[in-house]
Amino acid sequence: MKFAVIVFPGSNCDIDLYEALKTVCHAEVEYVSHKETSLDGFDAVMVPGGFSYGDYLRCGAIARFANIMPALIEFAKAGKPVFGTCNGFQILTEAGLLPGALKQNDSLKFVCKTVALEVNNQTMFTSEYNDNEVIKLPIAHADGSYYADEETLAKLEANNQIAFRYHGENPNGSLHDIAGIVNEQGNVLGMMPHPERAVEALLGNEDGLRLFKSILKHGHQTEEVVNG
Amino acid sequence: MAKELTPQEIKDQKPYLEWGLTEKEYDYIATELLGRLPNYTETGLFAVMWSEHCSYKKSKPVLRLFPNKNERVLQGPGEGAGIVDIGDGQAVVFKAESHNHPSAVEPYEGAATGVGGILRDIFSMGARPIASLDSLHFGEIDRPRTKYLINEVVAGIGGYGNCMGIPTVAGEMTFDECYTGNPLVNAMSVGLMDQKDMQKGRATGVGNAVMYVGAKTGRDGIHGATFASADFADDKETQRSAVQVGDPFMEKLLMEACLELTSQHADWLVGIQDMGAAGIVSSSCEMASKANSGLELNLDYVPQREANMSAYEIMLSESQERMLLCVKKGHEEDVQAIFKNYDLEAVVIGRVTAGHDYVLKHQGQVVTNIPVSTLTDDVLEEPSQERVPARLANADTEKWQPEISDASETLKKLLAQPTIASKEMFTQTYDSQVRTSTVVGPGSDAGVIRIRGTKKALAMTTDGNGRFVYLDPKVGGKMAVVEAATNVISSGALPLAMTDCLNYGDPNDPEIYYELHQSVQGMADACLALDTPVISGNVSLYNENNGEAIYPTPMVGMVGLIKDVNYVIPSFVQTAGDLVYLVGQ
Amino acid sequence: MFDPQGETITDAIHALGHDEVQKVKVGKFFDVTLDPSKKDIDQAVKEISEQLLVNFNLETYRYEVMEEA
Amino acid sequence: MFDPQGETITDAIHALGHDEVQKVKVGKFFDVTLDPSKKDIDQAVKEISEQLLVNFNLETYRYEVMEEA
Ligand SMILES: Nc1ncnc2c1ncn2[C@@H]1O[C@H](COP(=O)(O)OP(=O)(O)O)[C@@H](O)[C@H]1O
Repeated sequence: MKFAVIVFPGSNCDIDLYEALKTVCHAEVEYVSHKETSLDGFDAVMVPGGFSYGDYLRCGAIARFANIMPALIEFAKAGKPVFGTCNGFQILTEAGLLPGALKQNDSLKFVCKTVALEVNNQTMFTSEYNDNEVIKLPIAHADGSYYADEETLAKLEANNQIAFRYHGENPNGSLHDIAGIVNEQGNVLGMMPHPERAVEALLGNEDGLRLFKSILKHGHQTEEVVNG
Repeated sequence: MAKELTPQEIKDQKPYLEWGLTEKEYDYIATELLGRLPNYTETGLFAVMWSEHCSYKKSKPVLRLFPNKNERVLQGPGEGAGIVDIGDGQAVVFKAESHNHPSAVEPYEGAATGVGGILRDIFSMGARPIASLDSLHFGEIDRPRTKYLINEVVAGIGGYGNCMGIPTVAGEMTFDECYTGNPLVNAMSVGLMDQKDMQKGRATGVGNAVMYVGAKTGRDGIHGATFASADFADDKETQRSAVQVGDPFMEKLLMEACLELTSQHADWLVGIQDMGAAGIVSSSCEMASKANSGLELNLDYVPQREANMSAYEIMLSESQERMLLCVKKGHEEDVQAIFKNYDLEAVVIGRVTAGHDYVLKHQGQVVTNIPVSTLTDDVLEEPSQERVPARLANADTEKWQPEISDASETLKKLLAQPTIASKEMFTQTYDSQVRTSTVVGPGSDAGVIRIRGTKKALAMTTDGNGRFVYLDPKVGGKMAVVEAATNVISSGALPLAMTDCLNYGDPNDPEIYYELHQSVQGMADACLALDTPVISGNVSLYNENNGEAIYPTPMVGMVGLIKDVNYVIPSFVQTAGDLVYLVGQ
Repeated sequence: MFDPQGETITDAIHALGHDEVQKVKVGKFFDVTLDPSKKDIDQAVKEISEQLLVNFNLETYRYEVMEEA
Repeated sequence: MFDPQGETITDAIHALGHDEVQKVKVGKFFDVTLDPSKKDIDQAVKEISEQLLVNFNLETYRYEVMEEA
């Protein structure tokens, strides 16, 4: 299974995703520049955190027009896994691949700390967790307050699209304590927390590892189906 | 464009006094160095290059006290940052920089551009920045103005560092009345590189190109360097124009482009230097001076953000996110292609020439033609007077022996001091984890960053205590170094070397010069004893507000090497029942 | 729509004693210079707003046309 | 004044093919509701701008008075 990590001007967690996949999960992974127009040959796409285009205008607003985006949208429409964390989540909402928007944190400040999350294991990105398991992951963002209108929220709830919810403390004012959601088809996940920062005991937390394991497992199952 | 004064008018009206040049210096330049009256642009160049910020004319004798070599030091003071060997062909690069005056005027942008500047110092050496630290000193926390300054400074540091994707992993923050009108904002950056990628800031080889890369030049920050070397008074309109505005997004692109160039195409490159204080003039003439070369620049080619900029303005602008390269003749377009890929401009603005002259052309005219060394080497060092401060001469040390009746009460009071209390509310606005190498983040003795692909890690800290130095300059200076070293050691690291920011008041005051001299002597003694040479640093004098000086506040930034990252020692209590030892005297 | 920034500013203004101020809402302001000979102004504004400047999940917009001095 | 955000947005608009747009500058917009019976409007605006809303190192301001609908 081959992963692409998209690099936009201003991305800075690209290395974190790349290393989590390569050195920890021993997966095949390549950086793909925003200037490219094709994602042929890749089985999953990772949209990293950071400050694409300086977060100017709105986080993720300008990245949406990058050259790679039509290919990314096509990749998602084909049902292949697309994962966005932090700025990646913001880009996926701005691009319309996920509903809603990320607003400035209630505190009006950037916040970097570890928070508790409740996991819904009914997605291809979370199957290696127990259902309703509470895990801890780092967050690091200034604009992570999830917002959507009532109707959208009701739909997310009804379709079981909320993959991660803040547990206990809500660090940014997100509606319904939403930390991460999947699209209706379930193949696009966007989340504010950083699982890629929690994959090694040396750095004090391995709770993010099973997210990557889940994607890898899904990938292998798909390969088995394809190859008979 | 306002009409510029003629050389004769400059001599008569003495506008240079306002730019920080003394009459004695002006006369020396005109009669001894040039043998003619300098024109408007030239006078401006002398004013910034001879400012304390660029020339260290006051502090040089003191800086000579620092030891700056040992078998591990690959590059000591004199370049953008110092470099230390950490084995396996790798090196650690670090430097600290103060941005006190800009932060007092415009705290967000002042702090942000301070971070931006120190990062350029690191990547101009060919190293990738891997961590940032800060050292902040404010007035008492209950004043509204101080709260505003703290929030803005912290937001500026976080805003720039977070966007660059470089974790801020350690630092310090203290509060004392003496910093109310003149807060101290010191930033430190640590970088990692392969020794083979080491770069220098020099321009050699007749015909080689001088290339300008990065953001366009505007009128911001003109005279920032002299402004950093002047006393501070409330409400000076002229200081407003010195405000610099940062664009971390631009710097991120600039950093990636420069690192691609230095790590993959070093053979195209002769030298690289950041444009920091005093912009194009200081970077270009330092590059020429170090290489003993001549330089001819055509300012019409400098990318400009504003219309009708004069030669004086172009040369002195402190617009951020710019670098100067010296590129081998024939590789100009190759370099341009690299920068173009990051949507950045790279423009040839001049060439290295035979001889030693610094020649500037603007709109078809030669606006400057002077020997390079007159700007960089011929600065009149200013002898300083020193005198033991009255408070020390007459101090009654007996009076200050503490009396403790209720130790737990005293402990509680101490813990309630803002200076001692947790700074988490600030440090959690810094991204301390990006690049996923932070083994120990803010809140411990030292930050610890692992080095990927090895078992090694680096421990780093900033420390200083103006109050101790105020009470006993020499002992206080020693203590600053020792505190930094113990912080590094208690994280499991061997201290390698240090950088510093020397924050003091007006050195023309003999008592302040005494504090500077004695505390640096104390620091130097401790460096020798601990074998931690000073490999880079920065001096910030004239930290006064309406004539009141801050405490003498040298900041020490130290980096140590951990051989095996699995043996990092955390600073908090581990398990009930563990034994507690007091080690030392 | 909950506007924490606007509320924080309103509180700060009240703390300064300005009880004449009832409410402050914060938004963005774009000063766009364009060449009306190349495209109809209203059309241009509509397009750049919808494509880029405004996120309709969170924001609305209005605009005013001014002649350059 | 240097406005890196405005420059980045201008570039993005050009990349979308809007060559009719020459320049975009970005600023803040405050919608302030106040009670004119408590303080003269111009006086109030001047005071809150100078005390809080505007950073004169980097910004200038202008305002418009509108009757509430
Ligand atoms: N207090 C100090 N201790 C050690 N080195 C210093 C000190 N102050 C300045 N230096 C060194 O002098 C050189 C010039 O410093 P500076 O003008 O601040 O550099 P830059 O222009 O890169 O900011 C640098 O190599 C710096 O490390």
